[in-house]
Order: sequence, then C-alpha cells, then structure tokens
Amino acid sequence: MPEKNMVEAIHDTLDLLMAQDESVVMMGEDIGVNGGVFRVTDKMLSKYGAARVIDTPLAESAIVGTALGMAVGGLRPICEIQFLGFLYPALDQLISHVSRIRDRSAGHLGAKMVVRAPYGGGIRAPEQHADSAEAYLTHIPGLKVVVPSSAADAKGILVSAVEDDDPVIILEPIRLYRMGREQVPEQLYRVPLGTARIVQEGTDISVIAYGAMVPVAQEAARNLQREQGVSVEVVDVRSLSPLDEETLVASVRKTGRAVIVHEAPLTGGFGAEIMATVSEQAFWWLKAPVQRVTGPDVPFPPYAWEDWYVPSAARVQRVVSQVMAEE
Amino acid sequence: MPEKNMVEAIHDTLDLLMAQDESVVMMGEDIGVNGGVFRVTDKMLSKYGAARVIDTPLAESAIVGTALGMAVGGLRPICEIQFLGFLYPALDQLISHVSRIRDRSAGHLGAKMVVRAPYGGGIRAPEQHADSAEAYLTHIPGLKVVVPSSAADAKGILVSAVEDDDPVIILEPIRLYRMGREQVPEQLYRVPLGTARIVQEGTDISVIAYGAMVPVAQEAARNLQREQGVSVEVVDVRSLSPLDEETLVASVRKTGRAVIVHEAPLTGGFGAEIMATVSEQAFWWLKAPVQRVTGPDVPFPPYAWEDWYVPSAARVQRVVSQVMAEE
Amino acid sequence: MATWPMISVMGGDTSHVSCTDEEALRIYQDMVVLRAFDEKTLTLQRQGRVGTFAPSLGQEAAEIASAHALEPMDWIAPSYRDHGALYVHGLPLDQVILFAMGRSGSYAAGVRALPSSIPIATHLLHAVGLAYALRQRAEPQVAMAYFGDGATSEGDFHEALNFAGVWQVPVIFFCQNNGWAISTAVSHQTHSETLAQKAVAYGIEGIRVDGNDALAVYGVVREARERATEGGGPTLIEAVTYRMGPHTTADDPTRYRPSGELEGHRAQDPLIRLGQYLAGRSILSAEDQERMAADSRDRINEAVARVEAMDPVAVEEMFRHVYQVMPNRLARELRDWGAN
Amino acid sequence: MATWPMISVMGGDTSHVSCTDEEALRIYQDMVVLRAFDEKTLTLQRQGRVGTFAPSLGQEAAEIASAHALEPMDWIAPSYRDHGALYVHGLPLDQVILFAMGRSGSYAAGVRALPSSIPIATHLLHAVGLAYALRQRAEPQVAMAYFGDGATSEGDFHEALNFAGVWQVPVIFFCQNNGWAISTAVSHQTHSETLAQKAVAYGIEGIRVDGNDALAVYGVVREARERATEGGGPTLIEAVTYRMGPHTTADDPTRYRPSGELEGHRAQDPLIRLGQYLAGRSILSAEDQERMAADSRDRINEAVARVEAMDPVAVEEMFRHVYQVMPNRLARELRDWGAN
Ligand SMILES: Cc1ncc(C[n+]2csc(CCOP(=O)(O)OP(=O)(O)O)c2C)c(N)n1
Ligand SMILES: Cc1ncc(C[n+]2csc(CCOP(=O)(O)OP(=O)(O)O)c2C)c(N)n1
Ligand SMILES: [Mg+2]
Ligand SMILES: [Mg+2]
Repeated sequence: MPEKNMVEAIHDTLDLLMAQDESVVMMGEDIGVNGGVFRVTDKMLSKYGAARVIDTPLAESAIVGTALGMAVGGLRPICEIQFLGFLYPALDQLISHVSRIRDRSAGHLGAKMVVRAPYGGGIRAPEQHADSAEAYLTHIPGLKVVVPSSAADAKGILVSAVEDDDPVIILEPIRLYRMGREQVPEQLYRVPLGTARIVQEGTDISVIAYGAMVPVAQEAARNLQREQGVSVEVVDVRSLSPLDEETLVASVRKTGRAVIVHEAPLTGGFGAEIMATVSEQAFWWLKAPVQRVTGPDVPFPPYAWEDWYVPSAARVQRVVSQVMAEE
Repeated sequence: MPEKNMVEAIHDTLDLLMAQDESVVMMGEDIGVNGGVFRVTDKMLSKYGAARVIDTPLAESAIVGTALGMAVGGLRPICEIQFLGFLYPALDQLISHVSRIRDRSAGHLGAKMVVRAPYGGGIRAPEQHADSAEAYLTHIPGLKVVVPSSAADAKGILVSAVEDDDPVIILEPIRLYRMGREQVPEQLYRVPLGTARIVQEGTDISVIAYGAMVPVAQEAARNLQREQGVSVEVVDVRSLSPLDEETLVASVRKTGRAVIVHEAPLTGGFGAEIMATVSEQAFWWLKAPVQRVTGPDVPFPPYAWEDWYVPSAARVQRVVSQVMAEE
Repeated sequence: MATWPMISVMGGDTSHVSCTDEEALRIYQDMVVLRAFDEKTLTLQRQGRVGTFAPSLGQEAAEIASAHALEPMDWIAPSYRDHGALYVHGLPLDQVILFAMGRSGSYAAGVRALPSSIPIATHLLHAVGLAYALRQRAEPQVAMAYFGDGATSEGDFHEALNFAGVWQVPVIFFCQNNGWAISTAVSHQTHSETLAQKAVAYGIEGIRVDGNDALAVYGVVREARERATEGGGPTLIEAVTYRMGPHTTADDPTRYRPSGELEGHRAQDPLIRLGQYLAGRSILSAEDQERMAADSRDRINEAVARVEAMDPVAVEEMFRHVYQVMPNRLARELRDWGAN
Repeated sequence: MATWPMISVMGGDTSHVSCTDEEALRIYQDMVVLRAFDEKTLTLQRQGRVGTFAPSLGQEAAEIASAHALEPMDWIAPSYRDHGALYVHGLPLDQVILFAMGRSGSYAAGVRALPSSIPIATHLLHAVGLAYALRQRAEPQVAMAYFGDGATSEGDFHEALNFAGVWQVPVIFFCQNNGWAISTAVSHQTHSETLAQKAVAYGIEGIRVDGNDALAVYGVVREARERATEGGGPTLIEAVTYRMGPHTTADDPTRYRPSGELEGHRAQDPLIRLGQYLAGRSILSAEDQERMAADSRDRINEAVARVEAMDPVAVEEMFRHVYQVMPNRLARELRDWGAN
C-alpha cells in the first residue's frame, strides 16, 4: 500500500473521482494551472480540461452559488475555497440556499455538492489565513460538516462526501497537509459521514478532538500515560454534523471524564455543542465537569502569537490533570 | 411614566440619541420615508434629514461595511438590517473587519457602531424572515450581541450600545415588538451590556431564556407553579456576548437544575454555550442534567409550521417536569 | 458613451423577433389569469386566508411575455414576485396558493424552475450555474433569472454577471425595473442612468425594453435566448415597467409614492395596451376579454377551493426533507416533537 | 460604446495635472525606497527572518505616485500589497517589517490609514464610509482605496462603487491592474475589455492610466481628488501595470506565467522609466541614483536592525485589544494562558 500525506491522498482521490464520473467538476481560485495554493489539484487542468477544472474569478459567493446551480443542473461540483477565512462571503449562499434547497423544494432538488477548504493554524500564514470557522457551519441545518485528521480518512471522507446526496463541507487541517505519510489504500473506499473514530482506547478520561487537534491529543495521551499513568481515550469527532453522539457518549460513559479540544475560540465554539451533548447524555456517569481546551476568545492572531493561540499537548495535559484531580 | 411597546421605546430612544449627538446617523433599507418596515424609524427622515437618516441601496454587506468606515471617520452609525435572515451577506464584514479592527490596529481604531435587526418567528412572515441567527454572532470575538425582551430593556440596551466603544448587534424579537405596553422612563438610562436579568426568583429550577422566549418561560413558570407547585427562577440572558456567567451560574447553583430555551435550532445554538458554561461551573451543584428546549435542527419552516417550530410554554413545562423528575 | 434606447414594438418597430398573433393571444390570456390571480389573492389576504403576498399588478407583460419566450426545458430562477412566470412555465396555481399560505415551497416536480428566492439577488448565481451545467451536458437550453431593480445593488448580482461573462454561458438576466424596491426609488438605488448599461461592466449584452409592451418583451427575450443557445453568451435585460400595487400585502405605498405617480402610469397598464393592440388586429373582442376574465376567476376559485380542502399540515413534514436520509439526532427530535 | 483610452503623460500629453520636478524627484526617491525594501524583505523571507510577504516589484509608480497625489489628512484603505503607499502616507518602515514578521498590524497612530486588508475587496466599503464621514463632518479630504484587478470580481467591489455613486462621496477607487490575481490572468477575471469601464455601471467617472508612468498616475489621482473634494463624486482609476515578482513569497509564478511575458515588461519597469525621464530633464544624475539606492538600503537595514532588537511578543498582547474593556471571561482566559 502506498504511503501518502494528506495532500497527496486528497489529490489522488479527486483524480479517481474525476476519472470515473464525468459529471464531477472542480472549481475555485487558482486551482487550474497553479494546481491550487497547496497543490491539491496539481495537473488536474491538463488532465481534465478547463471545462471540468474551473479557475474561477475571485468571488466566493459566486463559487458556492454557481456550484449550487450546477448541482441542480446535474453536475457534481467540488468547490475549493482557498482558505476557510475567505468562506465568509459565501456564508449567505450556504445558509440561505445550499442547505435549504432540498427542504424548500419538498425533496425534489438537492445540492449534491462539496466544498473543500484548508483551515487552521500551523504554517505561520498571514492574518485571516488560519481561522477555524466550523461553528458557523455546524449550526446550518441541511449542511454536513466533516474534518479529516489523517490521510486515509481524508480519502474515505472525500469519497463519501462526493457521493452524498446532500451538501458537504470538508475542512482540511492545513497543519496536517504534509505532516507525514501513512498507508492509504489505492482503491476507492468510504468513511461513512456521521461516524466518529476511536483513535486510541483508554479508561480514565476521553479527550475529544478533531482535525489538527487529534495528533495533539494523541501526544498529550502518550505523555499522560508515561508521566502520570493516566489512560486516555482519544476520540476523533471527524463528522461534526451530523454528530456521532453514540460514540462520543459511550466513550464518556465509559471513562466518566472528558476534555474537548479545538482551535477555534472558546465561546460558542463547536466544543460547546459536544460538551452540551455529553453533559446531557452522560450526566449520571460523569465524575468531574467536562472541560474545553480551545483557542481564546480573540481573533486568530498574527503568527508571532500562533503558538500561544493553538492548543498544545502541554495545555491538554494540564487540563486533563486538573480534571483527573477533581472528585 | 408613559407606557410603550417595544417599537415605540426603540423609536423614542433613537430620537433622543439623534437629537443629543450630531454624529449619530442611521442607515438601512427603507428606514427613511417609509420609516422602516416595522416603523421603528418613523418620521426620523423629516426630523433629521437624509444625510443622517440614510435610505441605502439594497446591499447588506455595504450597509455594515460602509458603517465601519463611518465609525472610523468619527460618526456613530446605527444600521438597521431589515430582517436578521438578510444579515448573512454582511457576516463577512462583521467577522473580518467590524469585530477585528480594534485588535488589528492595536487599539487605535474602533468600530463604534450598532447594528439592529428584527428576528425570530411569530408574525407568520414569509420564508427567511424569521431566522434566529445569534449563534453565528456569538462566536465572533470583538462583537457584542444583545437581545432585549422588554420595552424598558430595549431602551436601556440601545443607549448602552450606542455609547459603547465596541460594535454591538441588537437582535430585536419581532414577536415582542407590539406585544403590549409597559412603563418606560422618559430620560436616558442604561442597561449595562454584559448583565443578565433575574426576571423572577425561584428555588427549584432555573429556566434560562432570551428574547421572545422570556415571556414563554414566564408563562411556563406560572403554569408550573400553579399546576405542580414548582418554583421556577426565570433568567433573561439579555447579553449573549459578553455573557453574564456569574448571574447564570449563581442561579443554577442555587436551584440545582436548569432548562435553556431558545428559538434557534438545537445543534450549535447558543444554548450549547450556556449549557457548557453552567455544566462546567455549576457541576457539583447539579441535581439533574441541564436540558435545552429549542427549535429543531431544520430551517425555520414556512409559517404553517411556525407554531410547531417555536418553543411553547407547554414544551418548556414538559421538559421542566422531566428534569424535576430526574434524581 | 452609448445610450441605452428603450425598445418598444407595439409602436411599430419591426426590427425585432416578432410574436405571432396566436402567441400574443396566449400571452394576453395568461396576463388576464395573472391579474385575476393577484386580485383574488389580495382579497384572500385581507380575509386572512393567505399570508403575505407579492402581487405583479402592472408588471403582467414583463412577467408573462418573458416566460412565453422560453422553452419548457429552459430553467428559470424566480424571485418571490414571479408566480406569473412560474405559472407560464408549468407551476400549477394550487402550488402558488400553497406558497402564499405558508404551506409549501413554490416548486413542482418536473417543472424546470427553482423555488422562489426570497433573499434578493442570491438566485442569479444559481441561474449561472444551471447555464453552465446545460452547456456542459450539451443541453441546448438556457437558464433565466428573474429579479427586480433593487437586486442590482447586491454583490451577488455583480458576481453572477461577471461569472456569466467570463464563462459565456447561456443565461439571461431578466430585470424588472418596476421603479421601486419597497420604498426606495430606482433613482436612489444606483447613480447609473439605466440598469441595462450595467452590462458594460461585464462585457456582455445589455438591453433596455419597454416592459409594458408584451410584444417587445417577447421579442428581446427570444433574441437573447437565440444568442445564448448559439454560444453568444449572456444578456442583461432591463424591462422598464411599473409596480401598480403594494410591494406586498404588508406594504403601504401611500407612505412613499409621490402623489399622482400611480395615476400617470395607468395609461401604460400592460393589460390594456395588449388588449387594445389585439383588438386593433381584430383578434380579440370585448366579449373575448370578458370571457377570459370570467374563466380565469373560475379557475382560480376552483384552485382555492381545492387547496382549502386539503388536510392541515403535519409536523412530520417540517423534518422530512432537510436531508435525503434523516440523521439520528433529527429523527430523535422528530419523535420528541410528535410526542408534544 | 465609448472606449477607454490609456492615459500616459511621459510621452508628452500635457492635458493632465502636472507634477513639478521636485515632486517627481520625491516620487522617484520613494520608488527607490520601495524597490530596495521589497528586495530586502524578499531576502529576509528566504532567510526565515520574516514571513509571507507581498512585494510591489514593477508596481512602484502606481503605488508611490498615487500616494504622493494625496494630502496627509486624506484617508487610505490599503490591501496587503500597499506598504509603499502606506510608507508615503506616513507609516514607518519598522511597522511594515513588524507586519511581515507577524507581530503587528500595519497601523501607526496618527496616520490616516486603515490596517492593510487581507480579505479581498472588503475594504473598499470602508473607504466609502470614511468618505461619507468626511463630507458629513465637513472635512475637505478624500478617502482612497487600493486594490487589485482580482478584487473587481468580489461583490463588495460592486456594492462599494454603487454606494459611492448614489452618495456622491469623495472617494477614489485606485485599482492596480497588475495583470494577475495570483495565477489568474485578468482576461479570466472578467469579460470586460478594461476595468475602467466598470464605472459605467455606477454612473461614475472611470479612468484608465498607464500605471507605469508615475507622472500620469500622479496627474489622474490629483484630478480625481480635485473632482471629489469639489463635490464631483467618486472616480474609479484603473492603473495598468505589471507584477514583476511573485504574488507573495509563497508563490511560484513560473507555474503559470507564460514564458517571455515578464521579459516583455522589463522595458516598462517604472523605476527605469522615471529615472530616464528625470535624467532627460537633467535633474537626476547616475550618481544621484546610486546614492539614493545606497541611502535606501541603509535606512532599511537600520529599520530591520531596530525591529530585530525588539523584545519578543508577550502573550498578553494577544488579548489586550479585542475589546476596549476586557470582558470577565476573556480576562479569566488571559489569566489561565499566563499560567501556562
Ligand atoms: C438580502 C435581502 N435583503 C432584504 C430583503 C427584504 N426585501 C424584500 S423585497 C425588497 C425590495 C426588492 O426590490 P426589487 O429588487 O426592486 O424587487 P421588487 O420587489 O420591486 O420586485 C427587500 C428590501 C430581502 N428579501 N433580501
Ligand atoms: C476574500 C478573499 N479571497 C481569497 C483571498 C486569497 N487571495 C489573496 S491575494 C489573491 C489575489 C488578489 O489579486 P488582485 O486583486 O489582482 O491583487 P494583487 O494580489 O494582484 O495585488 C487571492 C485570491 C483573499 N485574500 N481574500
Ligand atoms: Mg423593484
Ligand atoms: Mg492583480
């Protein structure tokens, strides 16, 4: 089985999807001759032509809005938003139309489309290139929101997303794009949307994370095991919407403790929903309050502060230790 | 003291603010000769002239974006967005600029501006006229989000908002606009942003609500007292951001039980943040899991379903009874 | 700078694609239906039998003739005011009434129309995407978006026309300049003299037409359609008309409409103009007109009766179509709601 | 339809506001600073001493001469590439370096400039609002927004120009058409032949100028400024120039730039052109040029040294300026972070 990093895995999967289905088209800023600013669509233009690999003008609302029209018209568009922090002009299209067209047409029309966007900190990019905007998206009924944390998952999630009958937005953690290679099966396979993944089993506490925070949680788990003998169960949420409540709740019922980790600011972040869900459904099993380890309630800062902003394994360990100490 | 409904209270307060400070300007769609679709700005145009009561072209991003420029240039704009469901094209300006300009300029520039928007169900309006979009706003660091639930509060909150050095968005519950009159003092007074209000004290359970759900919570409280002898403390959050954690947490620590009520869809709604906050900070006092009574995870439906969608006193009572029954 | 002359045909200009007498008669008939429908619905609204509703009074030529110029397999992307076009394109009147009753989207299976768009200008992008899909799938059709003068101020208008220009896809932007966006006069909406000239910004065709001249509207839409299907790219059409009624039933135009303005437009009533034209060609008698009006009223009353006899809505319908397959949490919410 | 001729002045057109020799020399000097600054910063970036950075190589005339045409109390609303204009308008180079080091916004007290805007086209609206405030407060100044060809595709571009047209406020939209938006050629950005003609959509003035002709840029901006302050409304200026370097340090233009294109533009290098012009007028010698370049490098090196000697950032600064008064929760977060 070949070893791939996440960019390669997504690239090769797009290639397979484009090859097998003529109705799949890709669109976005600089995805053509430039292959995308992260090279995810490298060489696709020469392979599939400008009618299916569409270098769009610079306008995000138009990218998402025209994609919806294409989807209704029988194509399967995959939009790339150059950075998630530039999705905001397109939120109206997502909220008002993409997510509602099925409901509004009593099920007759669907937005069979995918939006992909790199997101999060980690590469010392300029301002507004590192936003974590998932909480705006998880509160849009009708829209699915998924976040891979490994190359293999990135492939399986992308395949499921493109095949899904409903609109799916995939948030791709920039920090994991080239973080290392892992085995990725050659053929097409699917990670069912709506399923979380137990990354590592544990008995004392559940650390619930997604995206680039999954390896951080894993690192914290290793250190906690080694240094304090704490057995951490690491859960990768993976599908924020729909949320796999069952897996999350089962984990917390088992361990009785939970810490949630994300990069986005604390207040109103998706961690609040996870916390609300497990606090409700695992209430009688909880041995201590659930805690959140997140970015602070500030805009993602210029990169000199980036390492302060993004949760580190050390911060996760500190909070896990606190939770373990409560009784 | 005169009795006013919420529209009258807001109207008269705007009038006072315009009269006392030349730098205050108002802008929005149809706010001039038409006085706004809810008549909140009735007759302002003839009183203050077209340069200060600005009937804008039809473009929400421009309303919010130009207001930011005006604010930096020394004016105090108060924008009206005709319905909150039409704010979405302006989310980019709110997220990318209005909320960040102070931070981005190291404190030198500020967005001393207010956005007002009617929101929520209750008047059988067409599609997209009844959205509750507060959860997109409460996850924007730098932006304050407030929701009055009475005419008197509407006045005090508006005065504080216009005087605040930071941008404030006021969500005005359509259903309460003309729901009845109450005494509203004539002079200018302030409701400090960041403070919740205990609407009625109680000992058995805290029902935490805001906007149009406050009267619903009150009605439920009355019925619960009468029918089941349950003593409900009703808390009006009022300031979603910054959140008055202290008041909320103190109430829940006192009662040991809590139900949160809002109109917006459940998943990722602001109720999740309230629930996370009290679940963490009142954990050792909780006698039962906190529960949420909210709209379902669907777009606000056409009005034939409106009464199903919006939480009713009956639904609140049912959930309170369930929580009271847990041990 | 070029000026944008207003095309009109009833006056005698024969340089445009012409409409056969049979087609003109069909257009007239549908305009009568739309007028009767709006009058009926306004009454129903006053009686509390339907909710807020946006009539097309005064805009019947623009609304109906434009839709007649399309082919059934063309796509339309309408706004909240375009039930006339939807009706011509195949949407049953029952469905429009259900929409006004807050019971349903304005959609019907098999009709190539998007549900009416309420957020202004957002649907222009959908039309562009539909046109892209048509070309990509080698379907020789067009997509047409309906919108108002106010919509030209929104960013999505701009992005849609710009993408359409770059892509050269078969899309028509049909703008009904009815003089008003609620209370905002078009002169406050933009500093450009015409809306048609906005096409210059995108290097596409811009046409200004007398929107109360049904034959002219028909002609320019046919021409735009031909151009589009032959690869000639998109067209922006400004149909200059006038909103003779309120913005919606929730609106009171006396608050903002200059006195006398409405009266000045009565002579341009498109229904009267087309009626006179057809009478002049001796293909429409006074009796025909009365019969058509009566027939329309009957059909509409029947539709209202059918719709009012329907079962009340069920809560389950609020949940059913949000996703193709209902997620677990939503299914649980539905169970809880049902138990309420 | 009118065509949009490209205004150039160095060739001998004397019909535009002219630039004194002293001003031209100052412009040249600042262009030299900008060139030296970009070259230095590109080196620093390769050495890992600053982060991603967008140079103005090839755009110095547009960048510098436009800013020279403004007055100190005018407002500017720059994009990420406009450190040249910011510098002319008063921003210390130290601040620009701090910005490139991810340490700070591109802002300085007392300088009437907004922080550089990264989200494309969003800041055009701010310039319109600033212009509104200027007029309302009877300040006889203008606001000018800087942006690129790609920015003309965004909805905010459209809304800004439309509001400016309706309001007739003193704002200048200064578009540097440098041929590319990252890898997207301007011919793929819009189907309009020029960007200047987009002004037609808003009924405002549209000007196309040779952006590599510093004197022409200076002249048209002065003229637009005069028109604006005299109540003549907004102007859209398309300054046609060329991006000779990468989009940013993270970009590799060899992936998309047609071979030979860059070389074709070398003769238009605005620094060489203005240098030759001034030499032709015998007010700039070869030694002057060398001395200016050397002086610039010295000043820039000193600025770099100053900045690199500064204390490292403190975590507290990440929290301090989000609100005027820090809310309780954020204060608690700061305490927790400090304890980390
Ligand atoms: C994005 C958005 N903003 C505001 C509204 C509220 N609104 C509904 S119709 C309307 C005026 C539209 O005018 P125009 O485009 O001229 O169309 P007309 O109603 O005249 O047909 C407004 C402001 C809306 N529906 N969508
Ligand atoms: C809203 C938004 N979308 C995408 C980007 C990413 N991006 C940064 S610069 C750029 C190209 C801008 O081109 P142009 O407007 O011509 O300006 P130039 O960089 O050539 O000066 C893009 C797409 C962004 N910054 N903001
Ligand atoms: Mg109109
Ligand atoms: Mg450019």
